[in-house]
Amino acid sequence: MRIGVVTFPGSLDDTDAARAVRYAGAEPVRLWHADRDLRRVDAVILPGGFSYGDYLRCGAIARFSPVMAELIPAARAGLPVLGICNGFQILCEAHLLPGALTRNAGLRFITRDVRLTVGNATTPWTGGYHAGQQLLVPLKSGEGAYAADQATLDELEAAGRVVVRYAGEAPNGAARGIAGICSDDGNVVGLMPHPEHAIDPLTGPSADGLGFFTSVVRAFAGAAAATEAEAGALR
Amino acid sequence: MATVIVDVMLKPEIHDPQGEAVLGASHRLGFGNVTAVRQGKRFELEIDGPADGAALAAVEELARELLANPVIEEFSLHPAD
Amino acid sequence: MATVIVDVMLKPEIHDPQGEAVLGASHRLGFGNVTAVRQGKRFELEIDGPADGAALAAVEELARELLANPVIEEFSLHPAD
Amino acid sequence: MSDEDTVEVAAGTPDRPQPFAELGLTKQEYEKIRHLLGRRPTAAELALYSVMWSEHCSYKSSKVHLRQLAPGEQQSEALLAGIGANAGVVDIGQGYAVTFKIESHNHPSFVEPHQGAATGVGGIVRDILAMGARPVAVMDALRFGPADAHDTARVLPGVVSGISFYGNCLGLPNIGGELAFDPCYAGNPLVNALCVGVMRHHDLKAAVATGPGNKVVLFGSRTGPDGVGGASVLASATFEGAGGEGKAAKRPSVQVGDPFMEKLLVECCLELYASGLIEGIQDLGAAGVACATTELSAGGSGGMRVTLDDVPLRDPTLSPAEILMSESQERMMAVVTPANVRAFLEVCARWDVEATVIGEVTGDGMLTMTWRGGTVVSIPPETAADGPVYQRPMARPADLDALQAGTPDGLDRPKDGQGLRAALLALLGSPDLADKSWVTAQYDRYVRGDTVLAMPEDGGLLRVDERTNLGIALATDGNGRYCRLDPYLGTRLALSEAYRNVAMTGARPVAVTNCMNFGSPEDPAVMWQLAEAVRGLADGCRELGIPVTGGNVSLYNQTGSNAIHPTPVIGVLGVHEDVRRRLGAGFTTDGARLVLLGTTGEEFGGSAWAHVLHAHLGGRPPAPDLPSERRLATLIAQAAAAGLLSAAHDLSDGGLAIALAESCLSGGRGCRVSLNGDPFAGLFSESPARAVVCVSPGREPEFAALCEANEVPATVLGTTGGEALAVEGAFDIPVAELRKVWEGTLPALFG
Ligand SMILES: Nc1ncnc2c1ncn2[C@@H]1O[C@H](COP(=O)(O)OP(=O)(O)O)[C@@H](O)[C@H]1O
Ligand SMILES: [Mg+2]
Repeated sequence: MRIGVVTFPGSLDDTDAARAVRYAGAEPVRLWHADRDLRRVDAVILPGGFSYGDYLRCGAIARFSPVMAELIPAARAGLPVLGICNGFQILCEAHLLPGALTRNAGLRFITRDVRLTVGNATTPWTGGYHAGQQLLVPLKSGEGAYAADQATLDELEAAGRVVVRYAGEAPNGAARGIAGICSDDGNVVGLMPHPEHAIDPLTGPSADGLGFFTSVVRAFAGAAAATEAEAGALR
Repeated sequence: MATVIVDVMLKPEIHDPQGEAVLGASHRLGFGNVTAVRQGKRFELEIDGPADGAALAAVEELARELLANPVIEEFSLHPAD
Repeated sequence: MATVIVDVMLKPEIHDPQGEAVLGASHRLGFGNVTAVRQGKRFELEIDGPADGAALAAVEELARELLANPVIEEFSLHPAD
Repeated sequence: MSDEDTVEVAAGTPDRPQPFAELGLTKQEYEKIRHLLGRRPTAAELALYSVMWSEHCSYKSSKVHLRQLAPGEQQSEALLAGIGANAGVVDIGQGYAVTFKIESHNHPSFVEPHQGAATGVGGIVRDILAMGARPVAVMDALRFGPADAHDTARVLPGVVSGISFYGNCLGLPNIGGELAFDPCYAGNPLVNALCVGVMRHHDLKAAVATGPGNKVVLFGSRTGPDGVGGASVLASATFEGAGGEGKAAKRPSVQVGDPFMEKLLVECCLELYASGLIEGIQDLGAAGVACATTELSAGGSGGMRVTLDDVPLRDPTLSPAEILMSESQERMMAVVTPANVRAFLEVCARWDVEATVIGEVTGDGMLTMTWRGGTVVSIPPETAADGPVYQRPMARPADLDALQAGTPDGLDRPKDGQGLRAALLALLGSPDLADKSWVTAQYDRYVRGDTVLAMPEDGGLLRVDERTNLGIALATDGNGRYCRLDPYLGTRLALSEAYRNVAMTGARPVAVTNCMNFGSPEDPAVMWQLAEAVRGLADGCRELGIPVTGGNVSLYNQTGSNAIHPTPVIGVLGVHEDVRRRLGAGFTTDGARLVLLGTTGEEFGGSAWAHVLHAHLGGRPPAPDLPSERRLATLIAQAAAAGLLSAAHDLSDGGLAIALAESCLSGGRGCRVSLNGDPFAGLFSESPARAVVCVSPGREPEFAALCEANEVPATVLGTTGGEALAVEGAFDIPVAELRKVWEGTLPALFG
């Protein structure tokens, strides 16, 4: 499986996302913000960082890059996309996910290992977890408080689109403790904590985050097998 | 050459921790009669040519597209005086 | 009850990378006739009582003490209309 | 016609008065410039010499002392580049080289804490980048006035947010540092930033301009009026009011950092290096274009010709002198062959980095600059690069005898278990020893995915190679109180503590960097302190067998006649052969045997106990013991490699009491220990060369044998486990109570 990792000017965790892809047994493919080209990848990760310095608003400028012009329709058509931290912010700015990420309640940047509860284990990025599972993953952001109007929040909850939630009090003031959400049909997932920094206890607090990457690999293998079976039936 | 100001504020229903922090600090500094604070952004844009209707319409589009996030923010604009 | 606006901008001689980033993005989005952007802060303060001379003087002191960093920023204030 | 002060004009107007004093030059220095040039300098030349000969750039007061730091032969084996380069470079094996350096940004951080600290990080990162390395981590050593002082509440949060903003946005993990408070730093906070970079041996770059005909390229941010306050006197003096005044009014002394541009610059440079497009490179730090052009040409084969009109400006009103002095951030200068210029510019364009050819290398030995057709600089570059050297008067501080005589021996000591318990909690909750998460939680420690250890561990540890698990460890330490009592011993103590902290991870210490923070060199007492500190560092490194690879001197850290404590901050780099074998400080298992390594004496001079409980500073600091440090480090490295230990934590401020408390807190479990002899000395003495370790179950005999083989005294203290830190016959403190005291302090002070 080929998973694209986009590098915007100011992307920082792109190497780490690529490493996580490798650990999960897939091939990372580097995508460049200025190219209108997804290089025929099977999924895309928008990594963490400070794209365009996060000047103006996090993700606001990256949203207009040429690569996003390709990604937005592809995501709408079902391509699995994972936005981590800055990537989540970009997905919200691009309206692939509802709501926005706002300044942390304490107004300071926070690096902390946080416990998350999996709320939706049916997306391509979380299929390997089970609902209710607890994960220990680093959070590191200054504008990580998820915000949306009440109607949107209600709708997200009703549709089971809260993918991960902070266990206990949200460290950044996120509405309803939301750490990550998904699109209507689940293929686009965004979250503030960094699963790619929890793939090996040597360099992270746990290996709990690896499941995001192995999940998508499994989902892809499953889909490929299904296509294969279909093709076989046709033959 | 003209200057256009774009003010961007969080929508009233969106929580504004910065404004709250300023309010708290104001009270600690003894400015008790400040009762609420909202903090937003102010952009000063210099444009080629006069700030006529067409120019303001263009800035408005820029504000809607880029300067403000309609999900959480609202904006207003006016030529600088 | 009245509202006072405090605008805080970087002093003109201070480098404003944020404004430059916004300028660059504006050009990429096709807004070529924007020639310069400065980004600052806007505060909306609600105060008890009218925005009279005394109240404005108090807000001015607050702006100098808290809202603006006199080393790199300057501010102006006016009652909201 | 230009009214610029050209070389011609200068030759014709020898008597025009020049504002050398306002630019910080003495009459003698000004005369020397006139003598070197055989005429009066132009305004631009005067600006150039004034910044190049400033204390900051020329090291004119410290140079005579720093010579002692030149490494001896057995220290320099692993050195690929040493003092004098932008940063020293050390061979760490497997074809990798590491470069690291610590630098101060003290004064700017007092004026504007956020931007001052941010640009401090930016500056040191460019130093590392200029060596050809990829910057991989930063650290910050911070010192402020009293924790509860009003101004500390302004300076500290601003400094921390500045470091956080710049380092995080740049994508460099922060893996450690220091935080200390003392009244002597009120008005003179110390903000020292360290950066470390990694490269392959052949990537090493030099800051030289060679090859006549090669092009000089300036790239990165545009040049603005940042930090050219001083140059404005030139404008007014030269033009005598002819439009000069209004212009001179608006020159900021504050530089604003743009970490996003720096990130682009880093990636752009690394791509330029990898493509082989660079002959020589220099970062622009203090003294900007003046310094980069002078040093590149002085280090190279010939001269350089620069067209100042071609420097891209953010403010078109800048004069040549101001362009030369501007401290605008995020700029680099490269020497490129004509054939490569096009490819060079293409790489820059790909990264959205503006790049401009501003001159070329010549063979005439002169640094020449033109502006609007006239020649405004024409000097032999080495005359500016090699500044004056002063042998300033030194004198032992007049109050030192009295200070040393006022020993802590007479201070009231705790008399019983309750008293010891109270003393431990008072120390643990004191701002210097309390939990630093308020600060460190604002720093990204995870980015780049190679951070194996970071705060609150003794040393930061990074993986360098994912395949072989080779790694590097780093720590910085300094102790102003010890150095105030005895700068020679205090510096050796700072060195030994940083060395020990690195060793605790299981790494082998290999090299040293330093930042010398002192008061005014014009005060003979301060000069004596500086000389003693440098002597201590030189002797210490020789005894440890490791070289000093570089550093930085920051003088004039004083308000009126009150100088800061002499505060050398020492950074030590270690090599870890297998980061999977790293040791942390936390007690992570129950029932493990706890062993104290080293020898405990009665050493309370300058101690945390005397400071926190009695506000006392007097006597002599502990006696450093570098041979014992060496043996301890060897022991830990061997034991870690053999898997004999599950934790190691060095003893420093607050002695065994604080070390045990920290290990309990970090591992989330208690321990039970018994002490022979006087429990007060056992708990609070600060004798160096000591550590506590947790021995892996079943490996006790092996470890005991290893201690013996290395001649490291080992005393069994007790075992880990339980809910409390328990000292037999003295006290029990629940870990939860320790935590409340330890974690509460900084949030209560800073929100
Ligand atoms: N300003 C800072 N920035 C980053 N890390 C810091 C800072 N201050 C302290 N730390 C980290 O906090 C931990 C405790 O610091 P300290 O008690 O000074 O360590 P030690 O006594 O081992 O030198 C260390 O990991 C240190 O690196
Ligand atoms: Mg230590």
